Amino acid sequence: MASAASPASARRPAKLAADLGVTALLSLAIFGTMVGLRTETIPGGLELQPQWTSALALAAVAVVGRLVLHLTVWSRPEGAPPLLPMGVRARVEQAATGTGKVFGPALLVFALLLPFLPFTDRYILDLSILVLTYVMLGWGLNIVVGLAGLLDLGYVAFYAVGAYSYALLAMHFGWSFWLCLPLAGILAAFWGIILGFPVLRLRGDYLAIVTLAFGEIIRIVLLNWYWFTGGPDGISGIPRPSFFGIPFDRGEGGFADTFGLDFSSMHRIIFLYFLILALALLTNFVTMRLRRLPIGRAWEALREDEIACRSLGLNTTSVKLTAFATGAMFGGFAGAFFATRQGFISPESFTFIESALILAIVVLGGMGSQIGVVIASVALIGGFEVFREAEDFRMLIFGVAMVLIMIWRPRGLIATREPSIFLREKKSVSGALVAQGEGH
Amino acid sequence: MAGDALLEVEHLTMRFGGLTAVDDLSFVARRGEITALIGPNGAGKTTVFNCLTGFYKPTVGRITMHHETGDTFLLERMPDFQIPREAKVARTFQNIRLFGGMTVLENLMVAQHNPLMRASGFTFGGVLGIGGYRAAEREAVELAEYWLDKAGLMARADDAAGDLPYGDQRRLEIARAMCTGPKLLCLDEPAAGLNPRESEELNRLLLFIRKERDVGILLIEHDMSVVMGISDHIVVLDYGAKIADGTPEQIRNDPKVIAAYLGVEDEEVEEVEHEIEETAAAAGGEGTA
Amino acid sequence: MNAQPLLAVSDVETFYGRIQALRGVSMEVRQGEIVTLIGANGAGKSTLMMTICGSPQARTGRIVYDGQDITALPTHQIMHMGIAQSPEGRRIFGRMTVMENLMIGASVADPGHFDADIERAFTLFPRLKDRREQRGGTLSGGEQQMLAIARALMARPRLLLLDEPSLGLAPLVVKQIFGAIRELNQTDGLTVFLVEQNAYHALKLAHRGYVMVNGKITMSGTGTELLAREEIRAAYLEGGAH
Amino acid sequence: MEYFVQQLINGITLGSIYGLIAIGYTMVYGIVGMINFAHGDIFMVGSFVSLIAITALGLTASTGLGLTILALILVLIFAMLIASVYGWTVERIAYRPLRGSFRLAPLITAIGMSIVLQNFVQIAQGARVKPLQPIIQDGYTIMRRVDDQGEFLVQISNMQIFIIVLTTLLMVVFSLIIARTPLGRAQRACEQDRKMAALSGINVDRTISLTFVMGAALAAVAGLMFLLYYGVIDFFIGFVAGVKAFTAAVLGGIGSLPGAMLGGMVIGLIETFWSAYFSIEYKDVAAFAMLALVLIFLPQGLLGKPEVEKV
Repeated sequence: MASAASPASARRPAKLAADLGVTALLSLAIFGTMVGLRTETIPGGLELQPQWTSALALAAVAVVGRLVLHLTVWSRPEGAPPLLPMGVRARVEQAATGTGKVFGPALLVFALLLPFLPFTDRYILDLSILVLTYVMLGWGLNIVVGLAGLLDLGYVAFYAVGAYSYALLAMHFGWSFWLCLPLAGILAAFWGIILGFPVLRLRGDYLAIVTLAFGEIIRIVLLNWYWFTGGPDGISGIPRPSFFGIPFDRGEGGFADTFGLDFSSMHRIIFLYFLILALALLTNFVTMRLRRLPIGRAWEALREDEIACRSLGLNTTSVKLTAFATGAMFGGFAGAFFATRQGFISPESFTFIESALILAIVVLGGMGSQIGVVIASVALIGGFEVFREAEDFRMLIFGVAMVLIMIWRPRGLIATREPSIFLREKKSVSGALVAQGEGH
Repeated sequence: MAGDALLEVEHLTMRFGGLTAVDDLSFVARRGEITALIGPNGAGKTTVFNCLTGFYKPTVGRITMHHETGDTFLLERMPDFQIPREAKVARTFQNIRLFGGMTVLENLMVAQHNPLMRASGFTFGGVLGIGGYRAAEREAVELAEYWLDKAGLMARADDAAGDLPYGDQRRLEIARAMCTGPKLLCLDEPAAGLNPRESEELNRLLLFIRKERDVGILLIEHDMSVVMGISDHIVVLDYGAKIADGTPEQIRNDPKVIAAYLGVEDEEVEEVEHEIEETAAAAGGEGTA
Repeated sequence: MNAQPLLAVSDVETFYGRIQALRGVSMEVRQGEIVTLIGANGAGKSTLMMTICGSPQARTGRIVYDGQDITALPTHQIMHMGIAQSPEGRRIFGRMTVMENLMIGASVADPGHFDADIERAFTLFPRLKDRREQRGGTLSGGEQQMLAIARALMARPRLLLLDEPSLGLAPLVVKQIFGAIRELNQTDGLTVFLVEQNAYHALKLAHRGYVMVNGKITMSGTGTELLAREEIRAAYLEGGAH
Repeated sequence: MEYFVQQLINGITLGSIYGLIAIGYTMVYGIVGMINFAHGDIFMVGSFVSLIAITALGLTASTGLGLTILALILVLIFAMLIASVYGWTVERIAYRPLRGSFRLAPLITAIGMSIVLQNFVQIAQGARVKPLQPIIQDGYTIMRRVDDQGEFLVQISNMQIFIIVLTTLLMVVFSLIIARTPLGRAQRACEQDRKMAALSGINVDRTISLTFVMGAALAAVAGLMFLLYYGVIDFFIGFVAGVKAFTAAVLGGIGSLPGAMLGGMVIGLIETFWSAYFSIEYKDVAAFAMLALVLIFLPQGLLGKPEVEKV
């Protein structure tokens, strides 16, 4: 963690005191205003409710925290072994990637068995479904951001297109989930191409901001196109999925009845769980497959160096478009799943913060790393649930975690890259060498 | 076929705002020959390359590529990615542009993107595992292995390209360009920063390409001593304009070229040479410091 | 000869990422000298210049300037100690006027000297005076080079680092610039460390020279000594001359 | 016609606010090449700090004119100061450690910081909207039309005059700072070539910090204006205003100060006229679509410089 205050000088007491003094002043300015003086609405206007103790306490925490950092992390002389010895760090990294071969299948087996484990209850299954949805979205976005290096801040738009496509098709035409699912994916991919075509010539950051704008446009349209989308009220009563035509309801012809089971509302949850697991695995399978095909290599080459790609005869526009459309398609699948699971959708589920969350999963996991996405989804979504009690604070904690993890590991948790083809021996590529799509 | 005009550059001019980087340049590169484009730093050599390969659109001029089939391509009218694909012109870059995070083999596979794309049924066949993609991929790996062997990189095939030493990266970039199946190979300062051993390896690779393959090579080089050994034909640029064009022998003795390289004016050349001779003679007796 | 050199570089190794650019370089520049470093493109000459200025910092070795270890100092602090550089590629602030470029150069100097320094710069390079309100990006290559040197001089350095001042310039302009360097050295006693690819002029101008090949210093000696060496002539002169 | 003039005045007022926020984006983008996603939230913080200060001073519409002006100046300075502290701290915590790291990392921390600021304010000040009674009232009628549909007045309120005058003033002051002072020169130098700036002895880190501070101060002014003009704020106003202001910065040509102001005006006008003549619901769509169109057809923006691709 770089600090402009050079460690050696900060260890001198005078410098340290000055540094802490500045910290104290700044944190008093920050907390003293915003926390120390709370505005409350009273009849006829506003009044201030002083909360000096909280403000002072927060400022004190900031000063003490900085002191502790000075005495520990920042005061270690240069070249001193890092807190986590290099060996351990390397081993952890190795474990994360090297054991990927074991870890991945083990995780898969666990995922397959999860609904039948003794401790699994409805809450855990619901949470797992949520995590898997984000795994799938993360994998979808990973194609765009991680492989092709195109920064997309509006991914949620395709999620929304998928969800609304399914909801509208199923409600108006009564088509089954299995028919609507591919259609939702195709429509999302179609929108990916429509939106992608004009903007893909833009440089990285501009692309990011335009995709953000498109995401917002789609949300605003959903919000205001009342007769078509139901506006802010959303669409409710979306058909629930059936087990290939057999509904999950009580009574004759239902799932329980057909298979001679006692009716349980868990059946549907378990089905939904396997459904999203299958969809996520499909995403993963296709992505892994594509990586070994010319198109996948072209995506990665594009991330590494667009100019070199053009000099080798790659039509970078179509390479970008395919990445954009493929990612959008999986977003569309996930959206259709979301709609059928919830039974109700509204524009509120498709805000920018959703896009940011998915992007955070991809980047924190380590761009381009499939297993990283899983770890990051479990950590972020699971972590989010852990702080469920602290309702008000969990977004705050989430934001702080995002900042800290990024500073700690700017390249994400798993930064190594697996080659797509090898002659004799498969060697992982160190993350330091892998480009991140630097803007072109 | 050697000796036919492969690339014809006519009246090429490139201006950036008020600056004329290339000024009315005309020359011809022939099949089966190494043509060197030389000149002091900042003479406009790389700009010529960028015009040839479509990264810049020239202000004035025509660039024609002749295939032995009789097909001709006007490069200044083609989008950059079609130039390697259709006109079969491949290039390398002054500041090496490899896909650093991909392995050496992957780099060579990306170079064969277009044929592989067709073989994979534009991905659809490939995903489903139908069509002749497997065979095509095997062939592509074979071609990659061929060039890896020629570039002396066989042992590094599975290492990340960004991990290779400088000289290996240079040769890999050339091997990658060759994997696109070019008829004209444009090399931008391939010898820059190489040590003598690496230079030697590079020269071997270039001479092999010229001898074994029916392609022309166009070479930008700053360092004349490198160029003299391997070129068949040299074009000298200074301030964006051509100041000489001929065989290495002719170029070596052209006073204009000497002047450009020494950074002195034409009339001073003899004086300077004389001076150097004298200092050398004076110092010769003392030995070296 | 002073007991202590103004600048002493010892066993410096510099890396760009994983690529090692300098492999144990040692050299020195004494007060009042013009020292030149010659070598081929990519030999690491500019890297040495930049390493002296702390950008990038040397991974191993020591750089001592005026008795102080500057190896680990941030660039802007080093520049405040009386070192100025006219870097490779000139790096003119293209969207600023000539005057503004010079003002930036004077950032580290005492503002009291500003007028006198501007006067000196314009006397040295009268062309710049005519173009004082013109944007840096619109100048010709030679004018930009003059501006880069003038900008470095505005810092009132004790040690001036010049990276390829002759690059891409017409012979007459090169002569002019080298003349200016000589004049600064002789009249103001300015110490100059000059990186050049065109060995001839540089060696004629310098008191001493170093030759760099692949990140290492391979030869050193006085300008005339080096000019006479067979290897130098072979590498830098004969390619063009014979 | 009268309706048009009225909308023009409204649009310019809104555009001033966007423009002031946009300057912060454009300066930061120019100098470190990152989208400071948290900048919109600094604007929101500035707005809240203004609200706190106004409440603390007990400023109301019945306060005398002289006192109101004096108090507003105090509020303004206070808000600029505190917002600057926020801006500086955000840069220091979330961006500086990642300088030189790969490009996505600071963007993610910026999004993280944006979430942190929003939720911090939400927790500290409550989630409900904060209303403020109007402080500056009245205005002038500059056009008047009576026809069979009744009377139509074109008015410019004192509030609008205040906003437009203050914006103009700040633009002049900041342009002078950028054009004439050593700090401004250092900023422009860092923007063009950070390495060369350091080689000229400029403390690049400090210059970047000061850029964040300047951007934050202007955002705080915009925050105060927004508060006074609309009379309600909540912790979420930073996001939409931020995205639009960034749009404005890109539209005007990123890195260009007058461009940011011009972009702000264009976005403000598009939004106002779109609401007035078409549909208020789709005003944001119009603004964002404008951004996409400009980027596609004029990637360097209205006043930006085209970039030559380096090969």
